[in-house]
Amino acid sequence: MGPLTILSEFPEWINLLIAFCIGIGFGFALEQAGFSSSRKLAGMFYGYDTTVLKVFFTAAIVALAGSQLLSFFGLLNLKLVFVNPYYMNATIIGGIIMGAGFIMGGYCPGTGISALSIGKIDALIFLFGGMVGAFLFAETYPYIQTIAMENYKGPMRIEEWMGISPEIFTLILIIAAVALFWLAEHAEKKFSRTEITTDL
Amino acid sequence: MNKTNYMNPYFAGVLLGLVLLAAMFLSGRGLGASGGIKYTVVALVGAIDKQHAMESAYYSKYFENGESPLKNWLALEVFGMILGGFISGALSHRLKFKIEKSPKISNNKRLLFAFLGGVFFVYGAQLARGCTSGAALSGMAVLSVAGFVTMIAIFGSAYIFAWFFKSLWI
Amino acid sequence: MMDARIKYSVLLVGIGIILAFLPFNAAESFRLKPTELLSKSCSEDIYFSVDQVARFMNNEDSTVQIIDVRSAKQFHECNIPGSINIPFSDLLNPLWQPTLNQKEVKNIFYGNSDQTASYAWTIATGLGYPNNFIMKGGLNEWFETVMNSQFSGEKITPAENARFETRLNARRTFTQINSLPDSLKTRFFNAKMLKESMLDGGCE
Amino acid sequence: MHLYKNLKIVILVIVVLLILVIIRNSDQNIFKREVKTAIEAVQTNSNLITPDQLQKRTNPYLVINLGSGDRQDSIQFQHSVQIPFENLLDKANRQVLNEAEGDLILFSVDVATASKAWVILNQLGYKNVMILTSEENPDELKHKFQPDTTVRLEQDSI
Repeated sequence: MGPLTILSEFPEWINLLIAFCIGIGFGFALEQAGFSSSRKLAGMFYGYDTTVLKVFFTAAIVALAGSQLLSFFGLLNLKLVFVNPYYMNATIIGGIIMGAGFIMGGYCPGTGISALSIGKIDALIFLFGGMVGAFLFAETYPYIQTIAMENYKGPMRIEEWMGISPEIFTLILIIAAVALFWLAEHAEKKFSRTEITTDL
Repeated sequence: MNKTNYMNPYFAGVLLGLVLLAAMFLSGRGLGASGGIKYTVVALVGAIDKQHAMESAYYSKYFENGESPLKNWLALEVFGMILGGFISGALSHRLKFKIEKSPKISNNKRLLFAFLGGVFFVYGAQLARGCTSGAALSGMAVLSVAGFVTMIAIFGSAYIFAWFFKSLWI
Repeated sequence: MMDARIKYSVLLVGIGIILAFLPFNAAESFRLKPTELLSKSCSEDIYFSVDQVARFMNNEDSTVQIIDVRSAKQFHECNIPGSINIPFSDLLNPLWQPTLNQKEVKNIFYGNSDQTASYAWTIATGLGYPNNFIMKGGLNEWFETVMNSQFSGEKITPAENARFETRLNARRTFTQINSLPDSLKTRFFNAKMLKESMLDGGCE
Repeated sequence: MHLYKNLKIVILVIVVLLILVIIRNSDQNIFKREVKTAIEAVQTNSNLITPDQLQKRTNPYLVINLGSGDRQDSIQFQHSVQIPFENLLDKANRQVLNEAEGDLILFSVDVATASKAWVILNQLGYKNVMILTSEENPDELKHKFQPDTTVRLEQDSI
């Protein structure tokens, strides 16, 4: 019955060991997907490579559906799984800033780490910039604290917000994702840039 | 160079989803990456100027329990990521030092924008309390509204900014 | 490439349809098996006497939290000082889950009699929350034993003496706190704020 | 051709999952009802019934005496059966509950036992379970708190 480390009295180091192993899997999956290449990632926004969309949605749906099935079989208590708190203003503003950073740097933090691990120098600089960003945030925190805390909605879940059952919402999400996959593969043909994609 | 192809994206997605599911099942939480960067910074600031770290409204909470900020789930996960990426790169013969960029721009330009991108991305991630992995991906997997809003905001804004930075990539 | 897309699409949609038609919602149901819950319910160890609760209150014992499951109106009239008001109808409110679902302190439920407290106990235990208890007899018993009891008899043993002293102290605190004007009372109760979630996660 | 071979595996996975779901659903020893149904059902005390009301009842019912054998209760009812609380979910007793006609009326000397049994049975999906109680509203405060109007709390103790 999960989550294991919350329900059992494991010592802290086991939890950290699990974190390390999860990290290995995470890094491996990202690299294998091709997320270690900034030009592949940027392809998402110019249409010539839509790997990001495919991997991202498949992964979210597998984890979502998997956790609901584990809960149904009594193996996982979903009430004990962390749900991200929703600070409306901070989430939207932060997301917009992140989008700008994404297209400038070509990475997000996770893919940047994955690219660093195979020796990409631009990823190293990106992560260095990331550290500067985190430092700047900490130093400017007193000035933006109000924005960061505004419109707090708690760990709100989508089914409470929309008033439908989580399983039905999952099905809707899956259908939307399947439609997006179809669209993405058409876009790849339409905006094809063979001079870039053969290079990757 | 004998380079192996990338994995089928859907299969890679299933793999990534299973890793995320394992994190939820084992530790009751999602994945994260920007948090690891933050803890590195917190640890660095703590090592350089402990006084400043203890007084700051932001840093002090990470030093409350007296342990190193790097002895943390997210920090350990990020160390694992580097190893995992390295293993994958080695298996697929992709290990190589290089600057990846469009041939039309100079190395310096690429590195400058990589730096700026990093600054923006992690600053935004701190504000939104998570990045593409911590907030968008893990958030969607637990159906949190924050996850969906983050995902839409990141990708929506990236599509708009993509028009301005077209020359960087194409 | 297209083959792969169709294959994974069929897989995901198939799983999605099964999910959408799952016969019951396990996440909103009891976690314990019926037989487990029944055997816990039969145990006498789930009860604290009013004297024990009076002692917890006097010592401001931080290993327990006393939970009043009556309505907010009744709670305002009088309550055990230091208790938290979680009306029974509000028991499933997500904001209370960090308070109720934790391993650190014992939850002691009380109502006017044993009835609502027993409902609340069974629901909290069934949901898999650890460390739930009931104050046996509820506030009615509290009034009879702690508030109104008089020592009658010739000699008092040391044990009885200690018990009566506990009751006397509890009675005094109970009367004092509940006699406060409403504004002060509210301030006192609001000191017990909602707790932050105990779960870690995200990039925080 | 290749596609159909792949689809076979996918369909196999889905069928296995479906079978597992059906097996899980047929398990009698799990709770399947949403908890909020229990909370809603007791809001108005409509799950309580007094002996008077019971006597006037015309539709069928079965009184379940939750007391254990050695503690014989003085009250006797028509249509009653004794099931000690700890044996409530034994196979034979589940059979009795399943086959009972009409309402199930729970009775115990202490109100706590019947209340706990009520929640368990409600969550197992039994409809029309009621608690027999001699009082209209057993969960009532029978004492009135007498405030001490002379109380002045010192400022520093708040």
